[in-house]
Amino acid sequence: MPREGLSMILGGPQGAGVETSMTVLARALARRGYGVIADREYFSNITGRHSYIHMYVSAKSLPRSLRYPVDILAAMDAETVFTHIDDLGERGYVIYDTGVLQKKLDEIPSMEDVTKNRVREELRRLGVEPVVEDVLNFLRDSKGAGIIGISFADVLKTLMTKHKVDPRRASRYVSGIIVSAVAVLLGLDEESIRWSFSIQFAGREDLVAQNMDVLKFVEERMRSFRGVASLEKPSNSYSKLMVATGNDVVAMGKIVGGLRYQSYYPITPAADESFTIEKYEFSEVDGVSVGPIIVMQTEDEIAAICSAIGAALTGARSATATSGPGFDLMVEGLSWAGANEVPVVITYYQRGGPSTGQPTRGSQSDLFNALFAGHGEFARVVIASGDHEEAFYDAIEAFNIAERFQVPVIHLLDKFLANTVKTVPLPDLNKVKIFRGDISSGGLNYKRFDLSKLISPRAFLGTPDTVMWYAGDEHDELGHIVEDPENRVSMYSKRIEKMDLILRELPPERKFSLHGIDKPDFLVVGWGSVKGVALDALETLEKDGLKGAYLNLKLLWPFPLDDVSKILSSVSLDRVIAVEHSYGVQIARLISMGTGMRIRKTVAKFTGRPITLDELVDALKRILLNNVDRVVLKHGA
Amino acid sequence: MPREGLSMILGGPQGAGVETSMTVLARALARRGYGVIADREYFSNITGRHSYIHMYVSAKSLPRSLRYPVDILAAMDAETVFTHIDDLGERGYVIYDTGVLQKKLDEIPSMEDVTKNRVREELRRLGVEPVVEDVLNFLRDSKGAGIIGISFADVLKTLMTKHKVDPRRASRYVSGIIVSAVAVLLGLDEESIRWSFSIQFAGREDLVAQNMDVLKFVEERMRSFRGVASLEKPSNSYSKLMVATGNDVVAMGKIVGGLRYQSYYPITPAADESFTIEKYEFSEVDGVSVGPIIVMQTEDEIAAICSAIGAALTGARSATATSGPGFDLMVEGLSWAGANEVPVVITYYQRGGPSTGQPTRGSQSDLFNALFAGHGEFARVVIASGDHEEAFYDAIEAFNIAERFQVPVIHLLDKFLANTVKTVPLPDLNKVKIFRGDISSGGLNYKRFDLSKLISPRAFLGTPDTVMWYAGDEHDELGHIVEDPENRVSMYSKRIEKMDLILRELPPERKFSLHGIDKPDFLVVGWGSVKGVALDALETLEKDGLKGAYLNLKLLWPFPLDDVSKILSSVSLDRVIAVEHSYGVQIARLISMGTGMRIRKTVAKFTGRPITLDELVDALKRILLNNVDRVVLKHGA
Amino acid sequence: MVPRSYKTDLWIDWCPGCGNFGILTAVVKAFEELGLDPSKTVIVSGIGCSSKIPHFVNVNGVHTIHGRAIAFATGIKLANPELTVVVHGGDGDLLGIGAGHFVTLGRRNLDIVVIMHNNGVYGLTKGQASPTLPMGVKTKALVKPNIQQALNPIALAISAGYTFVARGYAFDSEHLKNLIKMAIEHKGAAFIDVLQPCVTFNDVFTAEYYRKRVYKLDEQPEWNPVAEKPEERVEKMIKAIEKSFEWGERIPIGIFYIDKTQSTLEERYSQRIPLYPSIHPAKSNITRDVDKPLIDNNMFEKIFKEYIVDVEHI
Amino acid sequence: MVPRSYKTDLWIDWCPGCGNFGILTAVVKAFEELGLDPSKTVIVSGIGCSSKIPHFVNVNGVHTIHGRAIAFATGIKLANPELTVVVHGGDGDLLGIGAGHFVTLGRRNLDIVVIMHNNGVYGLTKGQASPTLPMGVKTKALVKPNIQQALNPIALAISAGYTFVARGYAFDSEHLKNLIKMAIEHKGAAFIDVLQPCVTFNDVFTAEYYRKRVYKLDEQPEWNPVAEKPEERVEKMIKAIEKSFEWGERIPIGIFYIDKTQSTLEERYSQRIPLYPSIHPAKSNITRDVDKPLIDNNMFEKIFKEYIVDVEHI
Ligand SMILES: Cc1ncc(C[n+]2csc(CCOP(=O)(O)OP(=O)(O)O)c2C)c(N)n1
Ligand SMILES: Cc1ncc(C[n+]2csc(CCOP(=O)(O)OP(=O)(O)O)c2C)c(N)n1
Ligand code: SF4
Ligand code: SF4
Ligand SMILES: [Mg+2]
Ligand SMILES: [Mg+2]
Repeated sequence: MPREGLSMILGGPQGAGVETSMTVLARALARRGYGVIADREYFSNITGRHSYIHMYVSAKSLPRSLRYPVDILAAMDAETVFTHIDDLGERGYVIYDTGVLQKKLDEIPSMEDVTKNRVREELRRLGVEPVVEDVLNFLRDSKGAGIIGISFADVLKTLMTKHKVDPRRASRYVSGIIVSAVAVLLGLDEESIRWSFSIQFAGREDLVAQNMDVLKFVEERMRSFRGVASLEKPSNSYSKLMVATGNDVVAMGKIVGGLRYQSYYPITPAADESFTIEKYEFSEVDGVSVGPIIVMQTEDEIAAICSAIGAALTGARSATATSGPGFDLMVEGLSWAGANEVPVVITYYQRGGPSTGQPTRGSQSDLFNALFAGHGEFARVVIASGDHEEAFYDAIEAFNIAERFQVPVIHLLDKFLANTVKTVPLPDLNKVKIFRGDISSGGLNYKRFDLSKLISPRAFLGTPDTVMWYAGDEHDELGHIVEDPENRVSMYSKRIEKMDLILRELPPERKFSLHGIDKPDFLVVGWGSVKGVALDALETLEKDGLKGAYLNLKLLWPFPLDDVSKILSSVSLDRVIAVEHSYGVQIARLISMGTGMRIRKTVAKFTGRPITLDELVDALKRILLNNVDRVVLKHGA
Repeated sequence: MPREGLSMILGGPQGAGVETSMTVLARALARRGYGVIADREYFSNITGRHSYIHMYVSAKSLPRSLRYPVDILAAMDAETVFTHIDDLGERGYVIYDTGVLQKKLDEIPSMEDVTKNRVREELRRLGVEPVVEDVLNFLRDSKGAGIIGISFADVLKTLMTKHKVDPRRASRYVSGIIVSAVAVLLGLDEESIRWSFSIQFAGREDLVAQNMDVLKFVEERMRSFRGVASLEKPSNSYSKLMVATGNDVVAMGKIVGGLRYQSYYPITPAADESFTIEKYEFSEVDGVSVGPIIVMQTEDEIAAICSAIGAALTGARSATATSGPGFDLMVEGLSWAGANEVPVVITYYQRGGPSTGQPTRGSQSDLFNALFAGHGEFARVVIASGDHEEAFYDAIEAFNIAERFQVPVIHLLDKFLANTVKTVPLPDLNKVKIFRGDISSGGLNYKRFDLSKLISPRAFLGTPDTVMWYAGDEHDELGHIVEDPENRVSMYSKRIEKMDLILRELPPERKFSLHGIDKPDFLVVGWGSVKGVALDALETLEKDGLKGAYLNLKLLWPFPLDDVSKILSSVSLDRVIAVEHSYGVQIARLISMGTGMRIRKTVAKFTGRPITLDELVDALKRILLNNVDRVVLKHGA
Repeated sequence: MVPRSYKTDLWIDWCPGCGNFGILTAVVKAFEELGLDPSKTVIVSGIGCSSKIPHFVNVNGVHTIHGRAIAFATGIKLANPELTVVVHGGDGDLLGIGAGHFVTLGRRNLDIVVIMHNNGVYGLTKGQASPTLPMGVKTKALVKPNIQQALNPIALAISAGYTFVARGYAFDSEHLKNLIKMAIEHKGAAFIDVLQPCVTFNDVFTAEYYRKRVYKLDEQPEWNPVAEKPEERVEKMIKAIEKSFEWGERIPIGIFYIDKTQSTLEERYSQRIPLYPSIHPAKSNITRDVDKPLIDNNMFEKIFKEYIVDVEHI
Repeated sequence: MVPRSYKTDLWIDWCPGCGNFGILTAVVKAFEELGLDPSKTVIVSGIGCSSKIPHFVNVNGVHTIHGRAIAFATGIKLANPELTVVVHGGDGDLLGIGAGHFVTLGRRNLDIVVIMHNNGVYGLTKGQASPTLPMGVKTKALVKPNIQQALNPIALAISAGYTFVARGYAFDSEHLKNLIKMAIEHKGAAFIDVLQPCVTFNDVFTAEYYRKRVYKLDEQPEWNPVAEKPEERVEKMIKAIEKSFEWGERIPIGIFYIDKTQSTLEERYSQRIPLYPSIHPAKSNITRDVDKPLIDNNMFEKIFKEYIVDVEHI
């Protein structure tokens, strides 16, 4: 029977093409109206370590969370089989390369010792020999899995021969094998795959043809499995969908928002955003020029923030993008921006810390760094996005807030969002506005820091007949250094009082969104990448009669304490559960700081892997039904 | 009648010697058993801007707070007179240079326009001409002030002639005039002054003799005022006292604590600490070698923290000292230290922010920066000192905590402490212990991050027959990079769980001190430099029947929430008042975050000048008696 | 352009006799003679005594953080290439904490001028050794003689890729003014090392010291520091670096090196984006109909077509 | 000293064919031949593909943060001068984000060795241009050709004050090994620029490219890069810098410059503190009677006497 949705893992060594497999499949599925979400898990490594795609496809909706166990495990290599033994569900399918059937666990050097030892232990416990074949047999026997062996070598040899491809290039077609095998299982039509390949290999008809042959060869080898894991007809009604990572979506938002200067120093998982922007540094469409956007790779993150601030002073919408280690280096500049009321945007993608930590894994552990790093007191705004769609609009709104209130804005995201490919509806730009704030035309008597208003009208460096001064030192209305205590109090207060103004002026939908049941029995609180999985968990729990709501916090600073207090008061405090990808679940502490309400129930995950639906449902149940206080999640290889 | 205590301001242009006047006077007073506290106020400027010493001398105790109005205003120049018109108390004394009698306010270029305009306004309101003479007359008439003019030129000429000093060096003796005039008013004996000069100008007998002549010449010119402001016989029983700044005291503490590597990049108000340490980089006493301490001026603060961490890895007790802008740059390194469990100490002197802010003024606005800056979650300890004495012992304890628990420790101080000269009792080193924590002798199978203990025994780089690895990436027990999720959970948790251990193991006196009445009617809460003035305010208020206590928080992170909750619960929450040199009074937020108790009564000061006794007493009264919620203090030029 | 004085009327709080006064005079005179439009001119500085200079000049002033003036200036110049951007900083600012940015500007050849107030000390923090103070020298405020060696700013700048490298002396304002004018007129990254006596903390490298020693390269008939053709570059560079090691009884000031053969960063951007720099970030539209984004739904689909899938149900 | 293999048995996760393998071989061989005591040897690295190297060598390894290895190494070496300290970093690590520390080490002449893995790209972040990639070059992962110029690491190191400056080639391990040995034996700051093919991202400066072009300076009979006497310094430096601009059909490897005339930072400290370095921070007592501070009340008063006032009531 066709399924409503389907989970899979595509795994292989880094550099072997799992990412290509993902993109081709996701695009082909979208083409047919399916919703897709795909998380990329990879090491801080360029070639050889185990990487995998965890993907969910839905016929019913645009999916927003991942789930275990999976229906399909497509393995390019032996390591994938060993690593994911626990991840396959009942009656799932394993695609593997018959060439590795006899491979032993100990023959896999790229696998970390701790992992290897754990797997070895587990296999010993299960009474399974640490050999691929035995593991596959075990999966077949214990889970009723369909085990589908394909001789990769054989497929590739056939291909090489037919197309006279240099055998040294054979490995490039492995991704095609994975795409093909999955397509066959799902019963995906050939046309969608061909179309997707043709976008992937734009201008390389030969590659498209070769990969379509791979599909043919694979199909021949697994004919009996055609459509065994087919999906329902999609019920989505979108006529267009975007297939994009969070990095891409934010890049698009920034460009629509009027970005004109983007600085960056390469860092995972932020750098791809700047690459995307660079591709669109200048466009001519319908006779309209969009740009130029100067994308500047700086010598470090200090220069990234400082040059972005400099650019902002000229009136250009300016931003930088980074992750934790880079943000640390930006903090002194941020404090200058605060002191000088500069509208600059920092897109901050969290990854696993502390220090280099797990640079290619996800985390939400930098909340307090974003809120509080930087010496001295000054106004800043920190916003977070719950998913790709929010991120697009928030990327624009970040500039609006920055310019309206003349404050630095931190747009706090994470690696999960950055690297996750999703099907996203097209944005509606009619809903979008650009607010540039109070702009002055300057003149001879221009005072950049006019004390008569909370927001002093801003002229730009370069405004005709206008000069102005900026100083990190406390300054007078002209921007000259002044240490007088009364001026100090006025200027200092002016800058900080903007926080109240921001809280007053931003509409509720910019501060939070509340989802689920109207009068809930319990309330889940979170921010950022918790949203998708929390919403799906609520739906699942509702089926079990557990009626909850989800509070998605978007404006993290200034903290909307009144709204949050009100919402939290509607539920007994021990039915409030904070969820975060961190150890400390800082959002609970932030709420306590603002409202005095101490949330004691928490769900934490800090393996670097995203929270999946199954484990969150389970955790919430334990908390709600078994009165557990804290659950630490660990699912995912 | 002799006084119990006496306040004064000594003012003049930066570079003209007010600081020398202060030191000479303070030392002479200490010599006679008086207690002294002297705050230094100065601009971020080397020569010419207005600087002044605000000093309190006590015959009864070692004073711990400053107070307005003052009994003596000793002015080297006209600017001092104009700037401090409000500061003189009833029947106080003004010492001034008759050479500036006709000086007009508008003839003082070094005075900031905003200040000048304000003073002009005030004089207009008072109906006083903006001329020194008129201001002095006004002070005499309105406050009954004793106005004492000395022709500085005359004194100096007499001196030049007698000693054949080059007239271009005349300005060097102005500080002597101020010392002398104050000494005469106080009726201080000549011997103590001579002794103090002889220490100030060690090895320069000529200078001592010349300055003693200045004393003579000044005395001749103000004979009628001899002893008019005399102090009671001191009732202190100390036979030895230290006269030192906070910077010096911390330097001594660090040296006693076993400091062996100190890095720094020059920054106010931290750099003087490193200068003092450098003076004592190596000592030989009683055949014992103390040192060597390598004091390294690095190229920036990033190198300062990184090199200190490097030194710590070799087993040397290592530290760095900085203030806000420098700390911002250290944060990425701090996160590495957290990830690698490195015992390193950062002495963090807060100054006025944001950005360059008011670099020579005081503040407590960096609390959250110290607590939360740095990406990722890791254990750190933040301690604060309420006064010079605490700072000495805390400087030692910082190393003990760092090494016992293998964590970076931030010793959070401020400019007030750094630059304030105080009479301090000698420390008792019999009370001091050195805890180096669990040290391993390494060996072939050494594992730096042994997971079998919360605190893995530490071997040093260089330990014979031992090798080890450190990595900012998540690592295994050996220190090699590992991304395995289960190892991640163990290592990550191990590092953070130390916070609980620290809370359990540190004794209460390291966490806080509670002062004042046993069952108080109200509780003042603060940390750092609030202590002295808060304690004095409580004493004053007690005389008015207001019985309070002061909670001096010392361990700021991990936050001792249980202790604080308990203490706060003993008083109704609206009788709890948080006091801080900041706008936001973050300590209240920190308490709310930890305990859920929201303190709504606050006293804030953010002019960059220290809270004085008079204004704090007044503010507390308004809060306690008039039910005011927040008082912003502004006293001080 | 409304005429303004190039000096503000603020009180200048440098120590009497400080070399910075000479530099200020030269800057103001250079701006005046070039007739720079104050509203199109920006002085960007770091932190230090020297970095207070923007407040004293009546053009736009951006007084930033310690060591980062070049980074701020980079954003300002790229976002609005119409502006004349001059960076001022101390030797600590530019070669201590800021050395990384200093080196990087060389390899960008962005069209800005960097003027270094070289006083051998950290003035504003009270006289610690700066990276240009020679080893073993004990200036007034040092506890011990300087333990680190001096950098050679000229050699460093040339090695890093600056295309205009000169040295001036603070108290020869006329000569310095001319250097500044040439540096501003030069297209590309320009660096002027200005010997600047600090009367308060540097009692070794005093005005007296320099007065006796400085001599002008431009008065040496054989001195030609300009590389007009690519093949002259290495030779001129090497000569200039060699000359920069002359430091003792005689200290050369003037132009060490000019390279006219290199493209500027702005020029390279304009090769990528033809409208740049005439249309630039600070002067380009981002909205339509007052408050709507320039990009509408239709344009969005065209621009980002590679992300967009036309769904075809089958 | 217990004998150990100089290689760990970790799997090396560089791309097959990466130049880093050649460097690793040279390092291990050099350590072996010098018979370094692993427990007295420390490799300090930044972040990047190259910076993973400490994990593969069986001596102490400190894998730090991006760009700061030199700063960490400085603290390690000063606190325990008995250790042999070798820094490894990428070209981005050492000349991009770390350029300030790189320059500063030169003016300190601290006795450590810096080995730069020069692959023209930011390997670990997937192939962006590094500061050594020439302008206009478009390696695989770049969206547009490189818009910034290349630094000349050799010229920069010499200008900054390094006293040993050489270039090696990753796939000539034998030659590189010898350079590393000499650098370790040299007293003072040593720098080796290693040309390192990145098979994954740099499709321009490949092994093929270098193989055809590199030639050895040590095989040139007229080449003598050693300054034995102070008066030879400038001449040798200039020659070395000139040589460093040779980059095209022929690329010199080998020693560019050795300066034997400069004191090291450690030596200068020992002039101030005679017991140093034999007694040093990592090897000096801080306690007495197990847990009492070395300084007791009596010593305290003697050491800090200038702060202490004997109160004399009159
Ligand atoms: C990050 C940071 N570190 C340190 C300081 C303190 N600081 C202020 S000025 C200065 C150095 C001044 O020396 P220099 O750059 O040579 O300028 P000069 O005062 O000599 O003109 C320093 C270190 C700071 N403001 N910011
Ligand atoms: C502060 C900071 N910024 C950015 C990064 C991301 N990052 C990791 S490796 C790297 C550069 C690698 O290039 P290179 O130093 O040349 O070393 P390679 O990988 O080429 O050996 C960068 C920018 C980081 N880890 N820390
Ligand atoms: S300290 Fe030196 S550099 Fe600073 S203003 Fe005074 S003389 Fe000039
Ligand atoms: S990306 Fe390049 S430098 Fe990094 S391991 Fe691969 S080949 Fe080597
Ligand atoms: Mg200087
Ligand atoms: Mg590289």
